[in-house]
Amino acid sequence: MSSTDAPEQASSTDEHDDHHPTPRQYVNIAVVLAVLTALEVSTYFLDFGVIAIPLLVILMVVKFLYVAGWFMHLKFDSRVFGRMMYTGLFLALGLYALAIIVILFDSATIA
Amino acid sequence: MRETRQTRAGSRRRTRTVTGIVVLASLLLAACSGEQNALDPAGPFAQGPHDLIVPVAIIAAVVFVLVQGLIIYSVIRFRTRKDDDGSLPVQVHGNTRLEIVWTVIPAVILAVIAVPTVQGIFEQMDDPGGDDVLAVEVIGHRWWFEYYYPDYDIYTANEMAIPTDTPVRLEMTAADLARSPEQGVVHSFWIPRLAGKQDLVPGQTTFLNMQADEPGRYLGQCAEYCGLSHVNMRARVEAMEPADFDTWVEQQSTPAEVPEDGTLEADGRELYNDLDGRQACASCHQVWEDEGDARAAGQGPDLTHLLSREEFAGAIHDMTEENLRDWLEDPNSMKPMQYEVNGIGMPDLDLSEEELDALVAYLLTLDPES
Amino acid sequence: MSSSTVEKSGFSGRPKGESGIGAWLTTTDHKKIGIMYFFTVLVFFALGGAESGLIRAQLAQAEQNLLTEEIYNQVFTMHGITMVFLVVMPLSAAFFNYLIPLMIGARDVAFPRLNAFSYWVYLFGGIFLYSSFLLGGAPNGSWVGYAPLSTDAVSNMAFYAAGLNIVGVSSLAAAINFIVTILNMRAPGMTFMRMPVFIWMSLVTNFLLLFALPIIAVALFMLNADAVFGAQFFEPGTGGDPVLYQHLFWLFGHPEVYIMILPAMGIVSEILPVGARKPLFGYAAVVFAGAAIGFIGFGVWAHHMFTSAIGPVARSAFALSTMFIAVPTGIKIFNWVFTMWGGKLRFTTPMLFSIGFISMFTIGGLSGVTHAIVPHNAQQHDTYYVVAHFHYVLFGGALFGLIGGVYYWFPKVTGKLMSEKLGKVHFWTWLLGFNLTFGPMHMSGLLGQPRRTAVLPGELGGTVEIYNLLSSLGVVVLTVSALVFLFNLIASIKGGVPSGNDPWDARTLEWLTPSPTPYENFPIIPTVTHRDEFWHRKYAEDDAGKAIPVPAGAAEDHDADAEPEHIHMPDPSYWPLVQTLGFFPFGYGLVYGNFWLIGIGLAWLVIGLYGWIIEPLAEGDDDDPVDEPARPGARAGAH
Amino acid sequence: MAAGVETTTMGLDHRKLGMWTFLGSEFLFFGAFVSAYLLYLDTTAGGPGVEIFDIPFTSISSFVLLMSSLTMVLAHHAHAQGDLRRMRLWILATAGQGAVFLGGQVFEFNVFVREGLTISESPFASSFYVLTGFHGMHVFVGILLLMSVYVLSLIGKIKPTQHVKTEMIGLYWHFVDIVWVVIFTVVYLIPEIAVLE
Ligand code: HEA
Ligand code: HEA
Ligand code: HEC
Ligand code: CUA
Ligand SMILES: [Cu+2]
Repeated sequence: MSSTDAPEQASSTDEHDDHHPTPRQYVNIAVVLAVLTALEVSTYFLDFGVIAIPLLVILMVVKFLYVAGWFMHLKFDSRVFGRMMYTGLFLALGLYALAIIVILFDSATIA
Repeated sequence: MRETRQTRAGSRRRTRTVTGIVVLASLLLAACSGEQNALDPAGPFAQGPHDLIVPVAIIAAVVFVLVQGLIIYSVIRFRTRKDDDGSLPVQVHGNTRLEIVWTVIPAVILAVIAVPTVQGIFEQMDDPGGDDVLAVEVIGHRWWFEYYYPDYDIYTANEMAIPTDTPVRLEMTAADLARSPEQGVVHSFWIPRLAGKQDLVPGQTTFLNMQADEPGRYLGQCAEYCGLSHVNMRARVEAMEPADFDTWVEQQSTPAEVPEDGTLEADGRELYNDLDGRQACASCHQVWEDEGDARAAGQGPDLTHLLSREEFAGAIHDMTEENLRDWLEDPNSMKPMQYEVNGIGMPDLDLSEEELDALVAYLLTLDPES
Repeated sequence: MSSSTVEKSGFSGRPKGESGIGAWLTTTDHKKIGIMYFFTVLVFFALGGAESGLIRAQLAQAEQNLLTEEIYNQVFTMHGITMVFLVVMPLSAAFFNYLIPLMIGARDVAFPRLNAFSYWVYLFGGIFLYSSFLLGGAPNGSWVGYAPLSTDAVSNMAFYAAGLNIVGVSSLAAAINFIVTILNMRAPGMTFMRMPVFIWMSLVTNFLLLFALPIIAVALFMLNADAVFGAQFFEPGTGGDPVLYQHLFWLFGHPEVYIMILPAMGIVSEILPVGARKPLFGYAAVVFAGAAIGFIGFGVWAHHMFTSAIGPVARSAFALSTMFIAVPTGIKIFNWVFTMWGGKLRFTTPMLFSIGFISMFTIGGLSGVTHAIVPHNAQQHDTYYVVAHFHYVLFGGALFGLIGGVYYWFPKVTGKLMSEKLGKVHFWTWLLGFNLTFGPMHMSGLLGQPRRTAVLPGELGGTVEIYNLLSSLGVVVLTVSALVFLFNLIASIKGGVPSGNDPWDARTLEWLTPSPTPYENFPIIPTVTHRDEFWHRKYAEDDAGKAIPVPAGAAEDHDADAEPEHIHMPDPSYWPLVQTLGFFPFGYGLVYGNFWLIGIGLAWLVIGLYGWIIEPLAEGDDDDPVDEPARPGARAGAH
Repeated sequence: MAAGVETTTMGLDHRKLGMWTFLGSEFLFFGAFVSAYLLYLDTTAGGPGVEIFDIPFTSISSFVLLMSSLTMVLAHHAHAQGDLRRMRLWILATAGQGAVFLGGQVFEFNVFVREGLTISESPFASSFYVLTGFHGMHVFVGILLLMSVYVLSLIGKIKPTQHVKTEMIGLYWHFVDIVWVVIFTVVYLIPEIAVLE
């Protein structure tokens, strides 16, 4: 089967290994993640006032993107993988947000 | 408010003529029978939706005829004929213009239907407001409906009395008092000729508007599956002229009479309050005998004016002496319940013949007419 | 490649036998698994049908007492569960299994052992659900299992929660398998827009499964936790919200109904062009509409809750989205009709069922649109009018399409034709019995007959009774019809007329290979240059769009330059069967709240997984190729 | 017909594609639990609520789990280099950190139960335990998988070239970590801060 040439021919495994990050880069990412986590936890000890919650959400998203992008190689791997994941993620966000909105703000009880 | 109701009545007459022409003759045929018939509205809150569905049904019928017509036409016209030369037909791959047509036309039709639908939703759910609105609280139990009239402090069950030509706003919830005031399962209150259905959700309050144009007995049914005896959870609305309704309120607001000492009925009352050792009727039911006492909901239906109702036990049995006796003797055979396994319903209290005689005699005194 | 023999001496060895029962129990061949799905479905269909027979017997007349309320409630619940989860979904899976690899020009699915795993989990999940009848009663809380009724111990719904979760594992595994197969294993040249519509619809369906199943898994876990482990998710007494369950269920439940219809739509889209001898009218539109239905299908769930505790804004929004879904569905209907338009129709049995599909499904679809008229939905909801709607779409839609598919691909599987004469008897009695059974329900529902009621109350009025009697008579016709089908099936398997390789003059790749399909599917993987590749190998179009047969032998041989290949096929395996048995202790543990059983079940599943992993590697499995050249040095470094 | 990447239509490894597909669906799974939790934040039925959380403690175990992602990716990197010995080392480190996290969770649950927060206490309690419990189960499965890789590579069942296997388990592990990133913020920090205010 290796003799048939598919039109959407792929790079071989070894090829895409080349642009994988180095351990040093991984460690750097981990340091960043650690700092972000420290910042997160500090919101508990220090009073950030109104920006605390938006800040936490932003930090969460950034951490998410770092882990997904670097550790899970989304930045380097095929875009198909990312699409799979983000489809699930955004579908979940959309559907559950809608359901929560209906339950909290438009239950018949309030009408 | 009155005004809209009048215009509704007007449109009602109009759609009656429209319905007459509707192709679905069977719809019409059916519309003449049955007291639990969704096609035969008897009040504005049932009429509104009806006036909406009739044109939709016509549109659907047209689409139906169109699609089936196309299918039948193609089947006949394009069948392979006996004398076919075996060649292949023209290989058409599609036609963008046609495809746009049958995308846009249904979309437009639906957009047109959507407008009155959304209006109808708000109309259906809005509080009718005004001074003459009667409030009734409906509590769904497994497996019977309890009604409470907050304006008059009246408890009753299964049969709801309402005055005609008066909007009624039901405030509904569900509970199985046997377990806790907030536990219960979902039910749905539905009197088809007076209004659509609305679920009763334990721990929440939902609302339903209804109104009857004519006096009469309107049948209904719990319409959300609620377990074992869901089928035996029926409901009735007894609509009466406002004057009769006032009389009814009067009667219900009078305490039950206490039978004279020494009679069989009085023995029954004794037993009702104390079944030595066995669970007393009074622990689940209330018979309100003294103006000074508070009226309260119980695990079972309020029995104060039991005989003012025509049916009992989820409105599945006629209120006759015989039936009441059978009920007390073996409630489960009259209506499947789950007292033993689940604490739901009325227990079999192992009553002796004498006890039955006395209790039934007592129950029969609970009649506001006497 | 010879290095693989070294591996054969591993932990337990792999089963060999090519025939006999052992071959079926250990098979990883997508075709065999598809066939097993099919026959299992037949059994469950008979069970679900028998249950519906009981329902109809009870309701044939008013105030009958053939079944007590207690039994009736179990029967209708199991009927719904059986038909949805053990008949229609796995029947679709049977088609996915058999056809997806063939239609995309592959030799198997991406994960053959996982495929076998899916089948066994489905079978055992079904047996698990039915075992409840012997263990104190079947679930009786309806197929939607609304809380808090279903958290009540007497509802036996723990069986439902655990059982459906088991069956769900099967579907989820299968969904991943088919998605990867379709995305990643197409023959060279088969671009997305060259895929058969059935493949498209399978892809959409499996994505729906992928994203909908986890939602019901959560709902069922919560139900299970409430019912057995004392959790309070839906317990109003402590502030739990019963409506949350409804949202979660229907978030899954509505995509689920499209999961049931889309495969049938795919099948019909394959049969109609063949029967009309004309390509599908508006391929792109049909594909796009299918994807749109799948997508919009996630946004309409609350239309099952119009009478529940949701407010006017939500009711309006969901009414609009629900109506809108009629647009893409309509596109498909009209495209199918115009596929027939101008063709030369041959009324073979598959074609009859496909035409029946369009016709009957339209009825169900139109009554669906009337449900979305929310003010009046309050009258229809939970009446037989809804029962009529969903049987028209499920039976008149999904089942008509799937049965048409059985007739159509039977020659592919067996190399024999099913009797056309019996097929036509089956079709016409099926159509008649179906309409007789479910047509009258529109009327009885509007006349006020509520569903899920164990007795037909006499007080509803005389008219309802006659409609119910007609419905019950319809089941008699359907049963006779089903027996004709069954007889036809068995007789044709035994002594059907040989069909040749291409009995219908078909269009898609699966007919390129001999019938019955050889073990390796394709001796040479075809290279695809057209949509409807197989047809284009047989015919050319002249300038006027008229098709002319290509003389035999003159066809340009697309695969001529392909070298003969060394064909690897997946080895059979014991482990899918052995491992999935672990779902029994696991499931019973969940039902009885027994942590020992749960532990045993989990341990069993894990050990099974190890068996699976450690099993000697075979060529062409879902594993690394064993013949990959080992890197010298690397191995040494490992020690 | 091996699943070699060269021979697939999209040029992707079946197993990686399958894993990503699965992870896509997992969002719907955890999302439903998180939604229930958010809905029930205040539904404590008079029992303990979010104030019961011990943020410093959870921060530490969250941090450990986060760092296990680093060791995981290093394990994969080592495997990709064909260095099984180092790979095993990192695998052990990862599994160890996972075990620390799990231990922390067990400890935390025990404390909560002693303080009166049992699963039957309230919808809040149920949704908290079931959500974090399911996450814990995922970690547990991850540890099992890691240990399998460890053992299989020892007995030669996983070869230096087969780094896709470590990569797959890595994907799963990182995903579980990501879910915890969300849980830590949404379940612990934000409600806690909202209560403090
Ligand atoms: C295969 C399964 C299937 C399918 C395909 C559908 C399709 C549809 N369903 Fe149905 N439905 C069910 C299975 C299905 N349903 C089940 C099982 C239930 C009950 C669950 C339970 O409670 O137990 C149910 C219940 C149900 C309800 C809730 C009823 C209630 O309980 O109150 C509603 C409400 O809106 C609804 C709507 C629709 C609509 C609008 C469609 C649309 O997709 C239909 C679209 C199709 C057409 C409209 C026909 C073709 C179109 C044209 C020819 C174009 C022109 C048309 C117009 C201009 C109108 N369905
Ligand atoms: C695909 C789904 C599907 C199918 C095909 C059917 C098929 C049938 N259903 Fe349906 N039904 C549902 C899905 C389906 N059903 C669902 C989801 C519900 C809701 C449940 C709930 O409320 O919870 C429901 C509910 C339901 C009710 C309402 C019950 C109630 O609310 O109280 C009724 C009542 O008549 C009914 C009748 C029938 C009938 C007569 C058939 C017939 O068409 C069946 C015909 C089939 C046969 C007669 C089989 C015969 C086969 C043989 C004899 C072959 C023997 C073969 C071998 C041994 C291999 N069904
Ligand atoms: C444990 C509680 C309990 C006890 C004790 C009990 N009942 Fe009941 N009873 C019920 C419940 C619950 C119902 C409603 C059953 C239904 O319709 O589903 C009921 C219904 C009734 C009804 C029908 C009322 C109606 O309008 O539907 C009567 C009459 C009745 N009980 C009389 C009695 C008498 C007399 C006794 C004592 C001998 C008694 N009950 C003891 C719980 C109880
Ligand atoms: Cu109450 Cu059904
Ligand atoms: Cu739906």
